[in-house]
Amino acid sequence: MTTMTYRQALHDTLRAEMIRDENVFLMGEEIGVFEGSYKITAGLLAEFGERRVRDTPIAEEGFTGAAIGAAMLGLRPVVEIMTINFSLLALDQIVNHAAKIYGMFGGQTSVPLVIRTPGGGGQQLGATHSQNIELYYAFVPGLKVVAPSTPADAKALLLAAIRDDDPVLFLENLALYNTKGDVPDDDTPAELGRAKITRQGRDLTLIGYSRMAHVAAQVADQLAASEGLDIEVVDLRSLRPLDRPAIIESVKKTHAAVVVEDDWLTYGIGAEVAATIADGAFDYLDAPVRRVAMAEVPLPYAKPLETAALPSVDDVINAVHQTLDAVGRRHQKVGHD
Amino acid sequence: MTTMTYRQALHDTLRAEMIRDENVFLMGEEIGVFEGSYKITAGLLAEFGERRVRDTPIAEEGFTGAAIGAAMLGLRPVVEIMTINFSLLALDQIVNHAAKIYGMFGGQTSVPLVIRTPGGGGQQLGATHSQNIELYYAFVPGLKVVAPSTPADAKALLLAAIRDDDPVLFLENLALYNTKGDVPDDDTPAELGRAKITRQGRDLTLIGYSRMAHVAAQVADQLAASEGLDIEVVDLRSLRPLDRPAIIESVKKTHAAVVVEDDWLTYGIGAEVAATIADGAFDYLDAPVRRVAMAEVPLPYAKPLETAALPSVDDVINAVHQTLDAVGRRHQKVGHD
Amino acid sequence: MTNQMHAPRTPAGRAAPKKSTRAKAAARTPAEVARLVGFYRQMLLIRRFEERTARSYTQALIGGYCHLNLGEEAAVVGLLSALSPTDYLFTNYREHGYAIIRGIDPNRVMAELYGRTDGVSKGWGGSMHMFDRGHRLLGGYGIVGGQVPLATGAALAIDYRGGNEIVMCTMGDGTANIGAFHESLNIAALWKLPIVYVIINNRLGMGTSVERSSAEPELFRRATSYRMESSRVDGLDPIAVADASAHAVATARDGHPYLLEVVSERLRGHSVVDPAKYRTEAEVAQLREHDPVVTFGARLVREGVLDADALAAIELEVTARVDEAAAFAESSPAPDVATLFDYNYASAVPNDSRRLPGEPLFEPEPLPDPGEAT
Amino acid sequence: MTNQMHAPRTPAGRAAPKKSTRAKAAARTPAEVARLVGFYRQMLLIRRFEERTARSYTQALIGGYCHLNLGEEAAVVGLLSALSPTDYLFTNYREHGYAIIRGIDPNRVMAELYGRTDGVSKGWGGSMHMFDRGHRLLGGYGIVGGQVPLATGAALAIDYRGGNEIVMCTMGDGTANIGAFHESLNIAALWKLPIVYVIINNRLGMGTSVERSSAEPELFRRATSYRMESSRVDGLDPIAVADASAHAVATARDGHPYLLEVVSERLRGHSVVDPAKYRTEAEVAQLREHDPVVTFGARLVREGVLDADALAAIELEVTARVDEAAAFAESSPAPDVATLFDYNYASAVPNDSRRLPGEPLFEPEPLPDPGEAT
Ligand SMILES: Cc1ncc(C[n+]2csc(CCOP(=O)(O)OP(=O)(O)O)c2C)c(N)n1
Ligand SMILES: Cc1ncc(C[n+]2csc(CCOP(=O)(O)OP(=O)(O)O)c2C)c(N)n1
Ligand SMILES: [Mg+2]
Ligand SMILES: [Mg+2]
Repeated sequence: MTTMTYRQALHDTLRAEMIRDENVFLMGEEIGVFEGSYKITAGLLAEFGERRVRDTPIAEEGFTGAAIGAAMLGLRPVVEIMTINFSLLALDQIVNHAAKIYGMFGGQTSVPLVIRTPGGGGQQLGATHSQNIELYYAFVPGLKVVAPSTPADAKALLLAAIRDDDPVLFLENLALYNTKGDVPDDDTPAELGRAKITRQGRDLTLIGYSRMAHVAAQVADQLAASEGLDIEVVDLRSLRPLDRPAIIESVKKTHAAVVVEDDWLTYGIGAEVAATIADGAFDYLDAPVRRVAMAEVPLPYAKPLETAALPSVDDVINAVHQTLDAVGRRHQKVGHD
Repeated sequence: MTTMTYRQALHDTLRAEMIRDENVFLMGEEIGVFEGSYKITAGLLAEFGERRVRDTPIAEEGFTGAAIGAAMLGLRPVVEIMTINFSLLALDQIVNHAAKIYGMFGGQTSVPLVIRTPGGGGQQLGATHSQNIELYYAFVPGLKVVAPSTPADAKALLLAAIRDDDPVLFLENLALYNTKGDVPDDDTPAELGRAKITRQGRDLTLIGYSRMAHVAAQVADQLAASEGLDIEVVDLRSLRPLDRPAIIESVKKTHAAVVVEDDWLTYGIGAEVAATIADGAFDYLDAPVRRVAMAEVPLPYAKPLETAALPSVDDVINAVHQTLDAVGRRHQKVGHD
Repeated sequence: MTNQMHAPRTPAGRAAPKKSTRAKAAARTPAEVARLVGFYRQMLLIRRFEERTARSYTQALIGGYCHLNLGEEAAVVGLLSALSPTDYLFTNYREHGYAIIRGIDPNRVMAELYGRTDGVSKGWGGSMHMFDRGHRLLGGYGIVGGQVPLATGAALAIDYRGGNEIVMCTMGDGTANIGAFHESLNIAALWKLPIVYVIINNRLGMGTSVERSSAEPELFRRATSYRMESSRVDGLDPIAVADASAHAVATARDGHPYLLEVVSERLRGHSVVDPAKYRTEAEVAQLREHDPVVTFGARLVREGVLDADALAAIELEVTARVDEAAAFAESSPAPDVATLFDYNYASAVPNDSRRLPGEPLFEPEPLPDPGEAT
Repeated sequence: MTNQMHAPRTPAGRAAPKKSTRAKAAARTPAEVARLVGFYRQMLLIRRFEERTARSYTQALIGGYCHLNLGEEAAVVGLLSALSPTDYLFTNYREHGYAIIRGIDPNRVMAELYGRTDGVSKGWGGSMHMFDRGHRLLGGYGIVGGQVPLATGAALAIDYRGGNEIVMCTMGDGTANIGAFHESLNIAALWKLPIVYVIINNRLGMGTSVERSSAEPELFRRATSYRMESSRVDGLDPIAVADASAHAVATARDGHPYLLEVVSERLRGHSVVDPAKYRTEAEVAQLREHDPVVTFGARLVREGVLDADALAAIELEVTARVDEAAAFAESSPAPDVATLFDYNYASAVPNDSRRLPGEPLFEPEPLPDPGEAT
């Protein structure tokens, strides 16, 4: 175990995988000379040279597509798209090509590609630079989508993504890069497609991923301390496939759930999570599943507006209280428990 | 009232709006000399000339962006993107620009733009040409998204979309172009943002949009005839904004719902509809909301595989039966009714 | 570096038909003769295959969109003659001819059109998505321009590994206007990738002429934006195309990307169902006159390479081959519905959705006991 | 049609500093003198404004990303000198200088940086998204290349209406490699739109040199792909830029799109927080030596247009202006949270979501009576 930042975990894992496998190489804007917009790739150009750390022109579609083509020939490119907002420019290559090539050609060629990209918000970057559009990838069969929330998961999921034979969208988060945590020293990959119960509890299930998994954990800790509430926290980790069994099992135990996401509410990731719970745990749920999500506006620059539009710890706490109230109201009315 | 095809209704409405307002003009690939891939614009080049019916190069991002820019100066471009699959290439312009410009600049300029594009599937067009990705637009604040299912709605919603000051994604459907219906002769626009109850009923609510609104209606008719079931049908018509009150009101009456969509299930449009119902009608719902949706694969070319992957009338009937069974099981158990 | 025309320009923006110097030579070695006859046989095979495809489409044995290589036979045959078996080919949705000439069994190509398990893509791809790993045909692609970044990446992989193969990437004239074209050519030139980009300029993208879609209709000139070598060749002459292709391939093998524009014809509509009403009768008549299969056959007869009997024999042989392909396709089984989820992922993953549209997400369970449930 | 260099090439790919012929003339009319002094004052205003911006950013009065025009003052001033008030300007995220020189009150520009209601974009846009309908500045845009199709469409609208305005669309050198650039220039040339595309070639996109990102680093040459006129000019000389801009604008007003490459400098890092470690000390020293504000000021003194007192007076005036802007910005109110949903849509629509993150989708209702409910 070593304590390190999320950034360091990503950096070290990329480096280790490049040493382990000659087929692994990096592509993206400003990852070499500039050392990465968020410095994940710092030092790697100096160590591995231009062949394996490729600064690309500003051409998201072109270089992402080139990475897909290289993967078709068996290389294992790890692409950095500077932020997920810019990935819209590469979407045709990702959705119409990376995700389709294995199936559309009858399984003749796989696309062992990783696309790393940070989402985020709350940095006053304005409407076009603050979107959380992981939904666009999570929706697409043929892709795998993971979203680590801790340095340990950043490592374990990145190992798994690089070694996987399918295209993996690896969602990072601007606000997590400097967060710290313990990281195992061995290089055991995580299993893609699995959520993790990061805190056991019986009163309510809080579900999040990426930064919102932190917020969920924070809320759970706070409410345990202040009110003795026993909240279970599910970190989704994988958005595609979605680990429905883990979610349902938790809610069958707690009978109530709140989903925390920092994308827009309507049609957001939380919609599927809520729909899944309402279906699979129908007879166990004692109150509607609450979703705490971003206000549905193009995120404004001005700090007070931005703050108001993004979900906060207090918003989640309110939602938990209101959900538990709703449970209580129903118990009173129906009279059981 | 005149009986005409969905195609004819679109054609006639475009023509009428071009006559009415000099600022309305058409842009897109093959809409002029070729008369439109699906012949919606047939004859319009001859009538209005190249200034108002513009064949574009194959450059979805470039010409869609140009239409946005023209709309910023007050024109009312109606863009045709040949199928929704190709709109991925224009997504940055639509999501990062058309949808953001009004808010990001503090309301200084609106973008009165319509993007017409057909979705579909079931035509053996293969994985990249058979996607239903209206979700990508429905998710985005700043856009309005409509999806008419009948010739009358095609007319009324297109009138509303062209006259609206915001960017509207107008979703057509390959399989609907030849369907017929009565169309009012006057040019009263629909109100954007409203669903429509196309059939009243008390036993269960069936919810669909675009082609699936037809399938829903067909199922309701069939089950009324064969089993005397009294099914209510909601045609969403607007995907953004989503008409939550209409949906909830219906389910509060029927206590059960099935959503029919031909996009992929996980994270699809139906996820939000189901989550909305499970929240807003929590205490009224007697069984989980069933979603009938496309199988989660890149749609294969071979006919038997394609047919198996797409939702059919029989699939919906099964889902209705199973949902009513589930309602019955719960009534038995709880003992009320 | 040069950007040159291999053929004189005409106002219409395409090269005038031109006899290759080699073909004009009177005395030919047996190898030369065999090459010419081989070209003709291949061109005729594409012609008859595509005619058969059109018929089967009309009979509803083939579905989806269906685009034919009719008129482009000389281009296809000439281009592929310069490739080694280890080279890679990326192309678009108008690729049946490429698949056959690349060496894939026509039976399997036709079976793909019919959507059968013996198809090159096992019935998953259809007309627009032929793929064969063994023959290094890395796909027909239906999204205009979609193949261009992919092909560039394949060339990157070759370069990365220090291989001697090259990539050929074909596209239509209309494709030169899409962003991916620009981004890819810049990357290839910047990184000196072993790739030949080929524009098959049949002067139409669906119904739009190259002059109405490209501000510089001499498309090979676009290479100057990337300091890339380029040229234009008459695509109705298989020998001229073969020579130009050989030069382009050699340049690429030397580590310099190349842009080759092949000025060609599209004999029919954009796809089988397009009646091409936007063409005048005079244009159609001219197309027939320039028909590359007919003119090349006539030239070989004129130049004494083939006689009428030999022509007829080739016709018979090719027709039989195509009939066999159609028969094979018809008898090949359609994919079983049980295989629908076979190609979700190359490596298995837990919680993958394998639900048919009629199936519930969760199987009904016994209802919980209310006392225990809450 | 010509594609020409207005300045000699150097191996580094940028024009060598060159004195404009006009500036060299000894006797100047008062109007000429006023123009030169005006250029200097404007350049200095950008300089001091951006320095102040950097300071306020460091003091956390400004958030987000923040890109400065330091080093590009001559380019900005020269370019905009050729525009009429009715012309339109589209630019990118590095646009504070453009906003000010376009005539927008610096107070409002600074207020936007501070995210206040008096900001040009009412605090919604920030550093990257300045917009002012009245001054026809139709946006700074944060997505690289995003403004290029939009500007093309604005030119289309002018053409559609038969107006006499033109559009100027500026972008960086790195932007010339993105698909939207290619698609837009082709469309503009094809449709003969009144637009001037300007590439501010500061030789870097973040930390990547133009030679490492563009296979043809002389970016103005890319216009040949679209039969578009183009040229390159020394962007450290405001007079040379003004002349080149005037020519480009006149060409556009005549219905011919134009591509103008302005070879410039970026004095600091990509954004305020970038220490630009990838630059050598020698490079930095050279940058300082070429500093356009300093060299232009020195030249005006040398040529007798200004003396030390006049320079100092301008300095005082400009500094006061910038101080005022900062004071104004600081005192302008931040937007009220109640306005969060004010700009969801230009025309109201039923069922629009106006929910804060902590609010439920549905307000709790009385529970239904079980008997009635089912
Ligand atoms: C991105 C995209 N836009 C539009 C289409 C529809 N489309 C299919 S083929 C075609 C014309 C292509 O013309 P060209 O590149 O000249 O190739 P050709 O068909 O002539 O061989 C178009 C517009 C598409 N498949 N993909
Ligand atoms: C599509 C997209 N990709 C990447 C970025 C991140 N980015 C912002 S500025 C920039 C460099 C742009 O360089 P250039 O065009 O030369 O303009 P300059 O900053 O030098 O003025 C990059 C890569 C972005 N904003 N948008
Ligand atoms: Mg063509
Ligand atoms: Mg630059």
